[in-house]
Formats: sequence, structure tokens, C-alpha cells
Amino acid sequence: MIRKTVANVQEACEGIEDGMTFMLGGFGLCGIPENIINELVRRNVQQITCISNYAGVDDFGLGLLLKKHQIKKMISSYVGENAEFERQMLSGEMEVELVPQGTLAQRCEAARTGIPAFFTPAGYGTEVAEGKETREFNGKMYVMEEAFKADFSFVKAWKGDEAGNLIFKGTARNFNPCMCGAAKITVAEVEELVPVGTLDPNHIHIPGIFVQRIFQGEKYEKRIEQLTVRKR
Amino acid sequence: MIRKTVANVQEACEGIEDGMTFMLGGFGLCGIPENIINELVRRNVQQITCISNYAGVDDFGLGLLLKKHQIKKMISSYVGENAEFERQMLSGEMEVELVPQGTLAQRCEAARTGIPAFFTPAGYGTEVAEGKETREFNGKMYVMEEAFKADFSFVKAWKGDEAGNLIFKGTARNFNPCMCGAAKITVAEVEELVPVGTLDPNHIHIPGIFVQRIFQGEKYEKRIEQLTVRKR
Amino acid sequence: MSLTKEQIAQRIAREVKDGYYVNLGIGIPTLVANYVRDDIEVEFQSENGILGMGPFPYEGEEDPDLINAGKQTITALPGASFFDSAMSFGMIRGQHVDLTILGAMEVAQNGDIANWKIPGKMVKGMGGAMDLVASAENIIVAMIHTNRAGESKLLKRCTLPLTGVKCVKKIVTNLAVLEIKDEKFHLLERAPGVSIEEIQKATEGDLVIEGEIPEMKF
Amino acid sequence: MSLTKEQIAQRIAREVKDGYYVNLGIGIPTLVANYVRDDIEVEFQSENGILGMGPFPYEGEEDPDLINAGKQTITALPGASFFDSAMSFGMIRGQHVDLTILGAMEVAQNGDIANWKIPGKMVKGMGGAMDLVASAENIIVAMIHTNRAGESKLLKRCTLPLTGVKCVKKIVTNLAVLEIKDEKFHLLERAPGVSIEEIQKATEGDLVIEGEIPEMKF
Repeated sequence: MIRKTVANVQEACEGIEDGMTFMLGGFGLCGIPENIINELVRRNVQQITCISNYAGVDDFGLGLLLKKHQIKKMISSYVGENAEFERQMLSGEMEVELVPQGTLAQRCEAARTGIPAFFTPAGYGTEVAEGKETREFNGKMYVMEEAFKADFSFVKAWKGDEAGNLIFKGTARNFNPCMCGAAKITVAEVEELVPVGTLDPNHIHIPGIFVQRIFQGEKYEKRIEQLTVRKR
Repeated sequence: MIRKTVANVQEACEGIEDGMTFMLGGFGLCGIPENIINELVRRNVQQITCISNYAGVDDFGLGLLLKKHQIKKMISSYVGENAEFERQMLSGEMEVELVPQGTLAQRCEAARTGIPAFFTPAGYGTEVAEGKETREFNGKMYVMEEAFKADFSFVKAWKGDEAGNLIFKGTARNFNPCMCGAAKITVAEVEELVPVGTLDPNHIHIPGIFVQRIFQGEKYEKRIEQLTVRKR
Repeated sequence: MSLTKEQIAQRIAREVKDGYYVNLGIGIPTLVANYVRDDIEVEFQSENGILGMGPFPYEGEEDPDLINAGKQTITALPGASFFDSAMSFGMIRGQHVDLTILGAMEVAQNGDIANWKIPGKMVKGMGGAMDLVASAENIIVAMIHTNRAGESKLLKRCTLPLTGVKCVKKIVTNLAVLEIKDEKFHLLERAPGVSIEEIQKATEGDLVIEGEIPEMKF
Repeated sequence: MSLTKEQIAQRIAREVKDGYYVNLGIGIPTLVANYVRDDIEVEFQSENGILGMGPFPYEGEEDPDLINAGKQTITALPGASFFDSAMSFGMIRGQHVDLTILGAMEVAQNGDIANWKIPGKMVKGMGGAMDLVASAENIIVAMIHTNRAGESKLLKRCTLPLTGVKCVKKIVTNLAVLEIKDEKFHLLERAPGVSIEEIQKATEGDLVIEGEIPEMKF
């Protein structure tokens, strides 16, 4: 067994530099690597490119990096609930590449699995396809999309072990597995770091080979964006 | 919840016809859909094309279909342990397309996920790439491979529920998940059909949406091909 | 009387058939789940990674790790499964989802749809919409027939950046149910008390009216 | 004395470094696991879907659902994981595996390798070999230097259908350890008691001999 544990978030983020490209898991505020984002804010790393489905809200998640103008470029699919984001984008302060959500996930997967490019129907005939190769297969038109390249993937899992094996919970899974192994270095923060041998090998979502560093996050706020309930 | 259960293997195989293309899960004799293969032999369906990593041994697995000359064409990656296969192939009685194992898996996944084509380094500069488009990405050469097309996928899982959700065990997983949803109709046989709500939704390997029919196999021989043990 | 958002959802719910896997977009489409007949088997997919999505949780039972694509807290029904975004969009691109219901800012008579961007003014992003519209065989658009200025949103050609081309088959608005065929809008039903003339006036694109156009009943 | 298969495996095991994920092919490569130092952290991947592969099971504890790529019954070590074939080859193509050890029928001095087919005579299929050789940064070939007729299998050019092009970096045979560099075989070590002349005679491809060539020690 190859050990991947690091002591804390500081050690987990060693080697990050200004100008790097980061992948960050999560959908909305669900399943985001909270502790790592806070550390990126603390380190004040600059001019970063973020590949993340969502840009957080004004005061939580990636919104924290946005507010401090640490982000040079965002590659996302949806940015609807962040006013500061919209402002920075429309004013041109920040570069933005909008990518269809399925294409975003698949470009991560492709990076992880050594597929340099693939064809998808998403975005054909739209702005997204501009400058890209398109091609017909079986009478339908497709766009060629390429794998992402990134320096670090930052993901959050529910449980993990010393070998780097990860298990996710509920819809906090989302983009996190797709980003594991998709960058040069993958850093996973987990709610619970369990002893090796505790996780059923049949239930592991991401084998440790895709994870270089793992640590248990100090605390999780897990903020809810839209609390919707029904009466009993 | 959408119910996928059928009464038995006969009902599960309804609609199969001569000349169809089938995907069959399994690696070696591990994780093969035993009950379905027996039913295909019993029905004596003819002129079939099989997409399966392996061709079975002479008297078990796909070897049974081979012996009865039911197979017109095999699409496989490895056929080493089957003498009858080698004979039919070298004599030209059966058509054979050999595909690198990773490409085989990915062409199934592509069929399932609506990706008509992708690039892989496997087979570049070899017979496998003949007649296929090749292209350079980041200084390395790749071959373009297309998604498979099939009429039925036949897979075997460990546990499943009425909604068609599947969980696999050990290395009996192999190609089975990749083939779920990769054909027009996916038929899953399981060792144990459990009540809906029994399977933890976090542990499901294949969501029921990819499965059209599910049944509990009558019996499983699970033959071991190479028994290797050590002394206590 | 034009339909309320609830009624639009109610009308769309009638299009949901036994055995359908359905993806519901944000906004009016989300309401559709409330009106699906309970004697048919249907499962809702949310593209952030759940199949078998249930209603909102009871107060105090909400789980921050369990949300829908609109970031609302939800529940999982028996038989549900969770999966990652790549598998989720594999379901969508691979056409395993039987029906997609989403909103639009504009629809054109050739089936083009626009719903993600107003240049220089508003950019929400396409989210999963481009994957959905490019892949789904069966798309219903839920929308208000006209914008706040009273201008038609059912057009000869879309003016906003497209989300997808030639993909919309059916539209349910506050005024009517329409089908797109041969690059024209075909009127199928009208809202209770809404005249054909009113619909005609609110529709910039070519509108085909053939035979009797029944009123929707609720 | 030329090396036994066990000794070839033993020599290759010295190339396995701390922290390596290793894929072992069928045949001699399988034996390598027996000789890896036990003071380093190593995990074995088998392409049929396991990471953290352990030794053969004790008699009576074999599980038909737990095999390696050679179809042999195996065990899983603590920290192991199971996955499907697509993910397994994702690991391989994505270069997450640090070292690949496999057999060959022929290797050429430019790094080409052939190991899956003898036209008209024998076809085993490539299995996972084409994915492995096309993807791995670090490939070691384990082979016997000559065929049964005594002819060299280390050639100027391969005569059999290729498995991969320009991919082999290191070869351990029963006679020698060689490196491929600048499209030539470079002799690094010789088997105990085997002379440089014997190796030269058994090698059809260009062989570079520079400086002292040490004998392997066991």
C-alpha cells in the first residue's frame, strides 16, 4: 500500500504557485473542498485559472477567491448566482470560458484517462463550437472537445483512507470523481480519514492511484444555498 | 420507480433474432452472464456478432456458442485459451476483429454515453490503426476509434433490485458496467435480486436507467480457469 | 385567461408517460413533478447526480449533501442512485433520459432555442442545457409567450446566442400548446378563454392553425 | 550461465521503486511480485480491475470472482479497490501506472515490440498490451534472448505484426540487461558467466558496448 496522507491543509497545498491552473470539485456549494479554498485565500495565490462548474456565492466557496481578485480566468458552466462574478466578467476584469456542463465533466474525465479529444453533440451550432472542429457521425453533427490540462485538482470526499481511496456521499459526488487524476497532482480533503482496510474495495469510487495527497478537513460548514422543505 | 424485473431468462431474451449484435460482459470466465449464454445456446440463435473481451474456453462461456457455430463474428481483445476459436479464425469460418482491451472498454462506454468517437494512443503504428484516422495531440500520435453499435447487452451483476440498479463484486465487474446501456436493450442477470431500497444509493455501480430487464439467474457454476493457491 | 406557472407545469405533466425518465430544468419545469399522475412509474433525474429524486425534505431533515440542479434541498426515493457528473451527462448524451423539460428566453420556428446569455447584459451560463438540448429526442419547452415588453418569444429566428439548433419539438406557454414541424409553429391547444387571435398576435414566427383548436381543461 | 525465468523476474524486481504502481503482464512478469523488496511501498494493478493485488489465496480460500489478468485466482490486500475495465484502462492510458512489465516475441532496436500474433499460425490477441505499451512511460520487457531455433529476438526491425512503436526502454533477458537509446541496444549488465561475445552473437540488432559491463549478482 502506498501512503498518501499529509498532516494538514498547508502541507496538502505545497507547491502551488501564482499562475497555475486548478480544478475544483463541487456543484453549487455542495461537495466543495472548503478547507482547501480557505487555504488558497490565506496563501493569496494570484492569477489562477479555475476549472470549476460553478463560481460559488459572494461570501462562500470560490466567491472568496473572486472577491480577492485572485482568479485570472474561470472555466465554468454556470455562474448565475454570483453578482460579483457577473460584474468582473462583464467588465472584462476576469476572463471567462463557459463550457456545457457535460463537456466540462468529460474534459476532466478525458484528462484523467489519457483521451486527448472526443466528440460531443453539446454546443453544436452555438458560440461554444466556434473555432472547433465539427463532424458528422451517423447523420448527426458533433463538436470535437479536448482534454483539460491542470496543475492541481482539489476535491472533497466523504470518506477516504491512507491509500488515497475515496468514497463520496449523495450529490456531493458531482464533479469530484471526474477531477481525480485529471491534473498533475490531486489533493483530496475528506470528512473522515479511516484506517486502511475499513473501506469495502467494492464500494470505493476513486482508487488511490488517482490521488497524490489526502487529509481530513478541520471543519465543514456545508452551507445550504436554497433551503427548500415541506411541512409534515 | 420504474420496474425492470422479468420472470426468467426466457423472458429476458425475448426479441433476440438471428444476425444481431450482442455485447457480453466478463473477463475470462469471471463475471460472465452464464444463464443468458445457456439460453442463447438453447435458442440456437444464428449468425450473431459478439462483442466480448474473451471467447470463453472450449466447453464453457462463449465457447459453447462457438462450438455450435452460432457466431458469425467475434470482436475481442484476447482469445488465447480457446483452441476451437483459433481453428475457426485461422480457417476463415469465423470473422474476427481484434481490438485492444482498453479500446474495447472505451468503445462500449462511448456507446453508452453518446460519444460517437474518441482518440486513443493504443494501436498507433500497428495493424489496428489501418484505415483509421490518426492525429497528433501534444506531440503524441493517436488513433480515432468509434463507439460500438449493438442490439443487446448481456451482463452479470452480483446484486440488483427491481429498479435495475446493479452492484458488482470483485473482478467480476470488469466489462459488465461498461456494456450497460451501450446497446439498444440491456439485460442483466444477478446472483441476488433484492427488494428496492435495500441497496445503498451511494454504492450502486450502475443506475437502473441503463438496464431494461433484470432477473435472478437460476444457478451459477462460476468456473475457475486457473486455480492458483499457496500452502498455509 | 392565460395560464399560471403552476398550470403550465400541470399541462406539461400530462406529457409524462409511464416508464419515463425525466430531466426537469430550473424554474417552471421543477413544478412539473408535483402534477405527474401517481398511477404511472416515473423517475426524475437531476444532472448534478441523482436518479430517483423525491420531494423536498421535511423541515429539519434537510441534508446539505443532497440537492437538485437548482441547488434546492431534496430527498431520494427508494430505488434512487447517486453518480458523478460524467456519468450523469453520459445518461443525457446517450439518450437514456426519455423527456427533458426546460425553460427558454427564445424559441424559433425551426426548433432553435436560446436560454443562457444576453450579450453584454446577462450571462448565467448554459449549465447542462446545451448537453440536454443537443441530446434529447423529446424536449418540451416551458415558457411565457411574450417578454415583459409584450414582444413575442416565439420567433422566426432567435436573436440571442443559441443553446441548441433544431431541437425543440413542443412548447407549452401561458397561452398555448404548440408543436414545431416543418419549420413552423403548429397550434395544438389554447389556454381557457384565450382566442386564436390573441395567440396569433403574440407569436412572431409562422403559426399554422389547422382544424379545431381545443381549449385546455384543468 | 543464462538466467532462469525466476532470476529474470528477480533482476526486474530491482527496477521497482518505492511508491510505484506496477502492471505485471502474463508469464515471467507475474513472478516479479515475489521478489520486490518488502521495505518499499508498491501496489500491483491488474487490468481486469484491481489495484492492490495480493498473493495467491490459501488453499480452499479461492474466490472465482477474484482473478488477475492471467485468470489466476488471487487475493486483495488491505487498501485494495475494484473497478471496471474502462476505469482500469483509464489508469493505464492516463499514465497513472508507473511501471509496466511485459513479455515479447520480438523487440527492435528502435523500441518497437511485437507480442500478439504470428500471421497464419498463432493469434492470441493483444489483450491489454497495445494500451499498455502505447501509454506507459516506463516499460520493461522480460524475454528470452533467442527463440527455440537459436535466432535472436532482439532485432534491427521486428518481423511480426507490431504491438507498439518506439516504446520499449529496457529489456531483461536470460543473457543481459539492455537499454534502448538512439535506436540502438545498449548493453548494461550480463548474466553471471555470460560473455559479451555470447550476447553479441545472440543479438541481431545493433549492440553498443561501452565501458565495463558488470555481471549481475544474485
